[in-house]
Amino acid sequence: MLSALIWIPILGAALIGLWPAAIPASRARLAALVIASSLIVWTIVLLSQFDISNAGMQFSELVPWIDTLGLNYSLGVDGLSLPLMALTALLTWIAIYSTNESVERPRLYYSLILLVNAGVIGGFLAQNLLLFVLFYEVELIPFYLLIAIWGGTTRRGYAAMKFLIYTAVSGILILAAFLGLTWLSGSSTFDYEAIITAGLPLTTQLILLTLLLLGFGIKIPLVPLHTWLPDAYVEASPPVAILLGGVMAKLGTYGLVRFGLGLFPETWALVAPGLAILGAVSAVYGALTAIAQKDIKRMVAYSSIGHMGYVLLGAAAATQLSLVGAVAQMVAHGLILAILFHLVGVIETKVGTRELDILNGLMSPVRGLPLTSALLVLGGMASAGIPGMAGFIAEILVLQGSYAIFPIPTLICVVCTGLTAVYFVILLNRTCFGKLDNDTAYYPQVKFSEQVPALVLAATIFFLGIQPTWLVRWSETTTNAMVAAVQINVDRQLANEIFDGNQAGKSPPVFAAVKQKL
Amino acid sequence: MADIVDIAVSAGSFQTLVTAVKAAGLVDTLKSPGPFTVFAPTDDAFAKLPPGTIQTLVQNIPQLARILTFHVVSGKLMKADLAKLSSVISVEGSPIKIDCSDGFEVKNATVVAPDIEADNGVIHVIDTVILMG
Amino acid sequence: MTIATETKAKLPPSKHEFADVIHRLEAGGAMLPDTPENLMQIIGIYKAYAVPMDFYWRDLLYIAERVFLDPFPFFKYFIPKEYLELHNHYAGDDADLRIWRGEATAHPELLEFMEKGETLKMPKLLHHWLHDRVNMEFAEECMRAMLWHGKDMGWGQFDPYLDSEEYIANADKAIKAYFKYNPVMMALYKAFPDLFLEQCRQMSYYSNLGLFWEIMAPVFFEMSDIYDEGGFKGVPDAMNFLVNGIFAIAGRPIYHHVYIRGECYEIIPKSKGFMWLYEAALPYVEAVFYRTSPFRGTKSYNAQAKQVPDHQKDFHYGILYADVFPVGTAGIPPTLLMQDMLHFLPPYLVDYYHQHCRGEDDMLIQLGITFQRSMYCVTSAVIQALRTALLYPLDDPNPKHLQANRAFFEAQIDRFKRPEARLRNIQSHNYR
Amino acid sequence: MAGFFIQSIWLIPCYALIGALLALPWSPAVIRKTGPRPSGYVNLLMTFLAFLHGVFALPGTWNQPAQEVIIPWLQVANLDLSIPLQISSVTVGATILVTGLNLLAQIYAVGYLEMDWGWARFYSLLALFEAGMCALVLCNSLFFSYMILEVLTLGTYLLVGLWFSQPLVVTGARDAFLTKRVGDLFLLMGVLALYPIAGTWNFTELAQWATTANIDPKVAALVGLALLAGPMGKCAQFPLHLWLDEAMEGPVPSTILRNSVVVATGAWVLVKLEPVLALSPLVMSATVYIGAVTAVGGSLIAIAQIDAKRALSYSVSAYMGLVFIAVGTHQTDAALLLVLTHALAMALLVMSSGAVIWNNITQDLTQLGGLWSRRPVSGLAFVVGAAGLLAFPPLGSFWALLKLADALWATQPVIVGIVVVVNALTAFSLTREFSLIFGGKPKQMSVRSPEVHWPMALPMMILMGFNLHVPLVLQSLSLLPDWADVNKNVASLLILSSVFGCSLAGVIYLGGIVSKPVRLPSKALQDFFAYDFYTAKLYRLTVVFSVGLVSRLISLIDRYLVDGLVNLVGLASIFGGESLKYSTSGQMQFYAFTILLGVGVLGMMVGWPFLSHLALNISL
Repeated sequence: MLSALIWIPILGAALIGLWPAAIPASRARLAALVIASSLIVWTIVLLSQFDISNAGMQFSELVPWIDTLGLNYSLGVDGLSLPLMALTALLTWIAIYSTNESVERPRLYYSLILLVNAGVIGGFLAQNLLLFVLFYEVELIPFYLLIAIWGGTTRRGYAAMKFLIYTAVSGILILAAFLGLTWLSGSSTFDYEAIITAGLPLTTQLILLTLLLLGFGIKIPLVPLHTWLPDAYVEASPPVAILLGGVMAKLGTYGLVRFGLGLFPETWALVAPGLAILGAVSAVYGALTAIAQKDIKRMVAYSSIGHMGYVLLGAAAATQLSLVGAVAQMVAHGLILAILFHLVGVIETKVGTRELDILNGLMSPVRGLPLTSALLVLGGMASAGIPGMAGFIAEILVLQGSYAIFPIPTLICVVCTGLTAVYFVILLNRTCFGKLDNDTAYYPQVKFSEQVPALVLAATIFFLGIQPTWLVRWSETTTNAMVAAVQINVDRQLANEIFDGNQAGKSPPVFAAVKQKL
Repeated sequence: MADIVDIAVSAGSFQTLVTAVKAAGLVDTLKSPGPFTVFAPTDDAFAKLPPGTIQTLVQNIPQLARILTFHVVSGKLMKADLAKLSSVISVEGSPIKIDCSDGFEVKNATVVAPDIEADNGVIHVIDTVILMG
Repeated sequence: MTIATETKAKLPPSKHEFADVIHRLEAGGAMLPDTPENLMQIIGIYKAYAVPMDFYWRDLLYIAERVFLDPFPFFKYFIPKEYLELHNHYAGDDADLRIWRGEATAHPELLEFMEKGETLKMPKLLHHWLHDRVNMEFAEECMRAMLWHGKDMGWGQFDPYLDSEEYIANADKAIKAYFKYNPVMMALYKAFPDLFLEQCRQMSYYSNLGLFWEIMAPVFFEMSDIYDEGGFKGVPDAMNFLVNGIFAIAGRPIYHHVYIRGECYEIIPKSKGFMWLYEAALPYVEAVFYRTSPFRGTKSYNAQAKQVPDHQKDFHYGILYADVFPVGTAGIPPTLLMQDMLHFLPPYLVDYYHQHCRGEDDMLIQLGITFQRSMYCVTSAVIQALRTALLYPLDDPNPKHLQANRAFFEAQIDRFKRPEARLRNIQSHNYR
Repeated sequence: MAGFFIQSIWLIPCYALIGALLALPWSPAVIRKTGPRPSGYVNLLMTFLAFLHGVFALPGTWNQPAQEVIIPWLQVANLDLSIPLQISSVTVGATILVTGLNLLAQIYAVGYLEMDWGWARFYSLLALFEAGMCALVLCNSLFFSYMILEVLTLGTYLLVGLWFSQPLVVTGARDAFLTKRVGDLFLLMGVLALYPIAGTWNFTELAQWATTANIDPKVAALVGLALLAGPMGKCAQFPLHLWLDEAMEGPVPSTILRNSVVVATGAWVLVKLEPVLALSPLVMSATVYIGAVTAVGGSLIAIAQIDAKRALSYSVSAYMGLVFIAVGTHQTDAALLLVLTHALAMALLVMSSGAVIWNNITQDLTQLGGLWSRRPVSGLAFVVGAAGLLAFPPLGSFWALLKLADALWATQPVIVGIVVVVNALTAFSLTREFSLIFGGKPKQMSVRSPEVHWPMALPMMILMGFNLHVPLVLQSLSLLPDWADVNKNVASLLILSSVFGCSLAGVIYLGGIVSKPVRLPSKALQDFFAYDFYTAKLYRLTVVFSVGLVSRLISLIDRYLVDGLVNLVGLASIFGGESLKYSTSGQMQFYAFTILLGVGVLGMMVGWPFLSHLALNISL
């Protein structure tokens, strides 16, 4: 069942890319869309079949591959990966749909996008550490090419290379951690289930975990490992930026929770305070840098750094609420970032600039881009955490969940939602509000088909904001189990005594327990 | 001497003016002792107005009378008197600019025949119908 | 062209910022450049403007003469048959002066629109509620601009008359007759006579504007017909038609009659001698083309911000100055007029708009800019008419007279030196 | 019958939301052939339905204990976010007030915005406000109140930004949004912090909890202050008051609502939170201080304003300050009564001045005058509104102020003094406005000024009638004290202060003794009040400046220090004679070097607890 999600796009990519006869661009696009749509349908089927009361892996598949290496083709999906998988399916479709119909070298382009999709979904599904790394590295090359070939300005080569080097290093770090982990824990395979860190000495665990965090930290990215991000996001064309920010970065946060929290429940508590502070720092840093930007795409790119800070905070706190919130935030952020990048792309194509000082009055209903502007207001406000939209509930869960554990970083993050509002108001005021310039305001119209991605995303953002159950129900059981594991591993007895699961605020004092143990 | 109306009628070159004055019912007024100063546009002056102007005015007597009274100033003002003034107030109420610095001009009209004296005033013949404003 | 060379021979070229425009005016042209494209645009829009205008003037007169002081005039925009069939004095067989060769009753396109609108045939009230109707509010706003600026402009004798004892006595009679069977309003009138008098003055302006537009509608219809017959050779021809029209109807009386239970009350009798040119046209041009009031969507009314001038004479927010680009959004009143004209565009203009900018989708703005061009043509006609009436012929042999003409033109064009004036923009075809 | 309406009370906010959705098709880019007015009519109808629903439900709540209806929304982990609705005569009555004023404001807007094309947006946003406010009064949970306040903050941004082509509107919308957001965020901090302590967000349960809670006074003070900040922003209290001034750039019909009921949302939440705030005496005195400073400062600033709308808006801040004082002194009943009477009177005042502004163009009080005989409807509305706002028996606010002052007479006479002073100052301010608009001789801009047409006059007259009947309504609700029990000293003090303020202003602005325009002896002092204590400037020089500076600084660090390292190394490579190709192997090393550096820093941070622990162990 799950394999289809990986192999359909790969086959599709091969088909589009290697079809012997010449295919017109529209045909390639259509084929890619059909494949992406089939993935969505498939994901919906999975969603409907998924048992939300089961915390473990579902639809598991296991095919032994290279025994000597311990590399198995092992797939599975649980509440952590399912929402992200669905997000990936949706955003891939959006990315393909929002691509300019006259894109250069369409066959290569669409096959690369499908390859990216396969790689990312593979990453979410892989239940074997080596397989994960494989997928994790596989999607780098297509991304590199997508940025380098279809990127924006002359800096695209630079941006692509920077991206490649950074993320490759990230892969190496993760690989190193996995190798060390398997080797030291004496496991015969790299299968996720088989790895138990419990027996390892604390110091070893800590070193391995640090390696992992650094690896995923680059991918997410966290300050100060983020410098590849503004360049890559800005230089990439909007559909690629959607995939980069909406999908690929989620591999980082996913990895952090899955392998960091999941494999190192004991040591997690040790690094958590540092991570929480780092999350807060990222949030502040992202928000403040965004305020100073003059380029709306760059602004949105920096906003991404800020929002990843909340995910980190939620993961670090590792309470039931905060972890659900972190997963929800990953999804919400993916959707919101996608709509923002798409709209910024539309504005750039129509108006011909992304400069805040030049843009003006796009809300104007006849000569401006009224629907685009309205959706931009919506996207910006969703990002700033206004209730009624998906971002709000995710942020609230993270903040409420983390407050009891890390009050100060949480409050800093609250301040950051305010700063987010500041730069989005700056963006909206300059871009949408104001008066059109009579000398330049002869922009072409935005066609309805160009609005479709944003409309779909906006509808999703609204729906999830008004019915947040649909955002959190998938992951709740799994994350609860993960949190329980953290606590149980710390001290079974202690945990049994304290953990009553009634109130978030009364989460067991994990850290005190750890300290005692140390 | 004859009064203003008689002079205008007998001169023959004021047929339009006379018709208009008759239509507006101003004959009696202009025959009264006055005295008046009348800036009398010739038939040529009326002919210079765009077509239809007179027709509409003749259909609307009060409006016609208003235009005509703009050409009348109370009191008997000879050219020499007018030369000392820069403007006079018409019977209609609006001012009329006078310029004697170079020839004898009344607003945008030129006086072609000044100081035609009548019993009850004086007539200055002008080459353009003058309008308020 | 010959005239132009002669003039230039006699006067040195103007040093004015808009010297080109001044020279064009001195050569008998308009402020709007003489191109076939401009001619086509302005004539097309005149026609589209004249149809709603036919509604405006009928309804304005209906309100001024019949609705009068009704405190709850819910149905004032529903013109009764009587007023739809009211004969325009300048069209039809029984016209005082036949300007348009068409019929004297309401224009057939207007009647069709009133019946079917842009949607379906349905009762008037539903059309009203669906906002599938003529935006009469625009006409009332123009009336209010004339009323509010009336005293300050100093044009004509209409406004001063509203404060005279005679007017108050006339109005008093009409008001008493109107509320004869309404003791509440009568009592209110006793308590606050000025409340009703001020409303009555407003009604007089309704009548004034209605009588003004009664003439403009046939003028524009006739221009459209002449153009369709291939009659105009250029923008100056169109402008000269307007100049002649202004003179031809200058003497049309402006009055305010009220009909109460079949009896006519002459609040402003025709015998006051109020004329179309002085009491309606010139105040209208000044109040509506030049001044009006700032659109709330573009200027702050905050007293401390000082964006609204302290004196009415400094108001320059009329169509000659307006920024048409925001049309269609909140706080931009001309949108109402643009929308009204949208229904009645001649086919050649629709085709023309389809070829430019966003075609169908931004027609509202394209036609707005066309309208702005056409109003520069009308204003040119007013300027030339004033020149004819108050100054000298363009071919006057006396250089002093020519100098006076130039001074007049320059003084007029000085009003377009402000940065927001659109005279600069309409010189180019790329402004659309 | 009433039972049905009570059970379906949750429909009241929904009507407006449905109206807002139905209005969307008339956005200009969608329906192009016909005009946008149906969006207004649809919303009028929906508001009227909501109003009727409230009216029919009210009898059923009469003398009944409050009912609670729970609507499940989200249940996640151990957090139960169900929406508790409280159905009592107070909450249902509040929805009637909200929908009723909305209805009047919407009718008014039909007239005021008859030349406007932005109806769809305008009416949708009004509906959003109506829905938000109705939901706020019905819902009995701090969390959802916070949510609604946040949504209304966005609503304020969009509603003030209705005329977005106008530069001051754009900055006004921005400042309104950000100021309110600052309040909201502090409120959020309070909301987050309160839950672990109290274990609930339900107002009723919070009140119960507060009676027995035994918490650290420092925590109580911090949480209380955070919670206080939300209402401060909404109620435009110093120092978060600036937005109300700038929000006056929006259209008058929205101002009617904003100045009457929207600001009151903050007061409502404040009243609901009173038991929690009361846990800390510090918070209570902070509430009183903030209220007092705003009340006195606001009414002084109001007197110095030359803009008709702004003069009123500062009076709004001042009265909300009185509400703060009332809550700070545990007088929640008086607070709610004042909110009610203020809302009715202020709505009428705004309607009246809006009617004058509509066809006299200018908002400048010094440019108006002499309208009384020609504009008696507007004039009378202003008089009634002013009388209703001031302590002027038997109209509404008299009883509210009396209740407040009476309760404090014995214990806190200073506060009574403040109330009296504010009343006198507001009396002066309103009489001044009245005299400048309606008194004196007509000026250029008011020389032609017919009374407004019925869509504006009618709601004005209805509201005027209602204001006059407020005492009867209050009496039938037995909210009026027996005259025999009234402290005559307090009552006469209040009345005297009103009379004093009115007559002083009347003498100055109507009489010929003082030369016009009236100026304070010191220009500096006058400007100090006229420009709102220079708060805007102060903010620009402090908060805005520092945020801008810090963000630019961090951005520079990001570009030149963090990222620049990469490029610096690249630059070095040029001098090293290598070509500037990014893919050269030499540069790869430099990239690797930078990444390593970053990795190192991150590693240090993440591993810090461990390292310090290690160090500790070693040292041991």
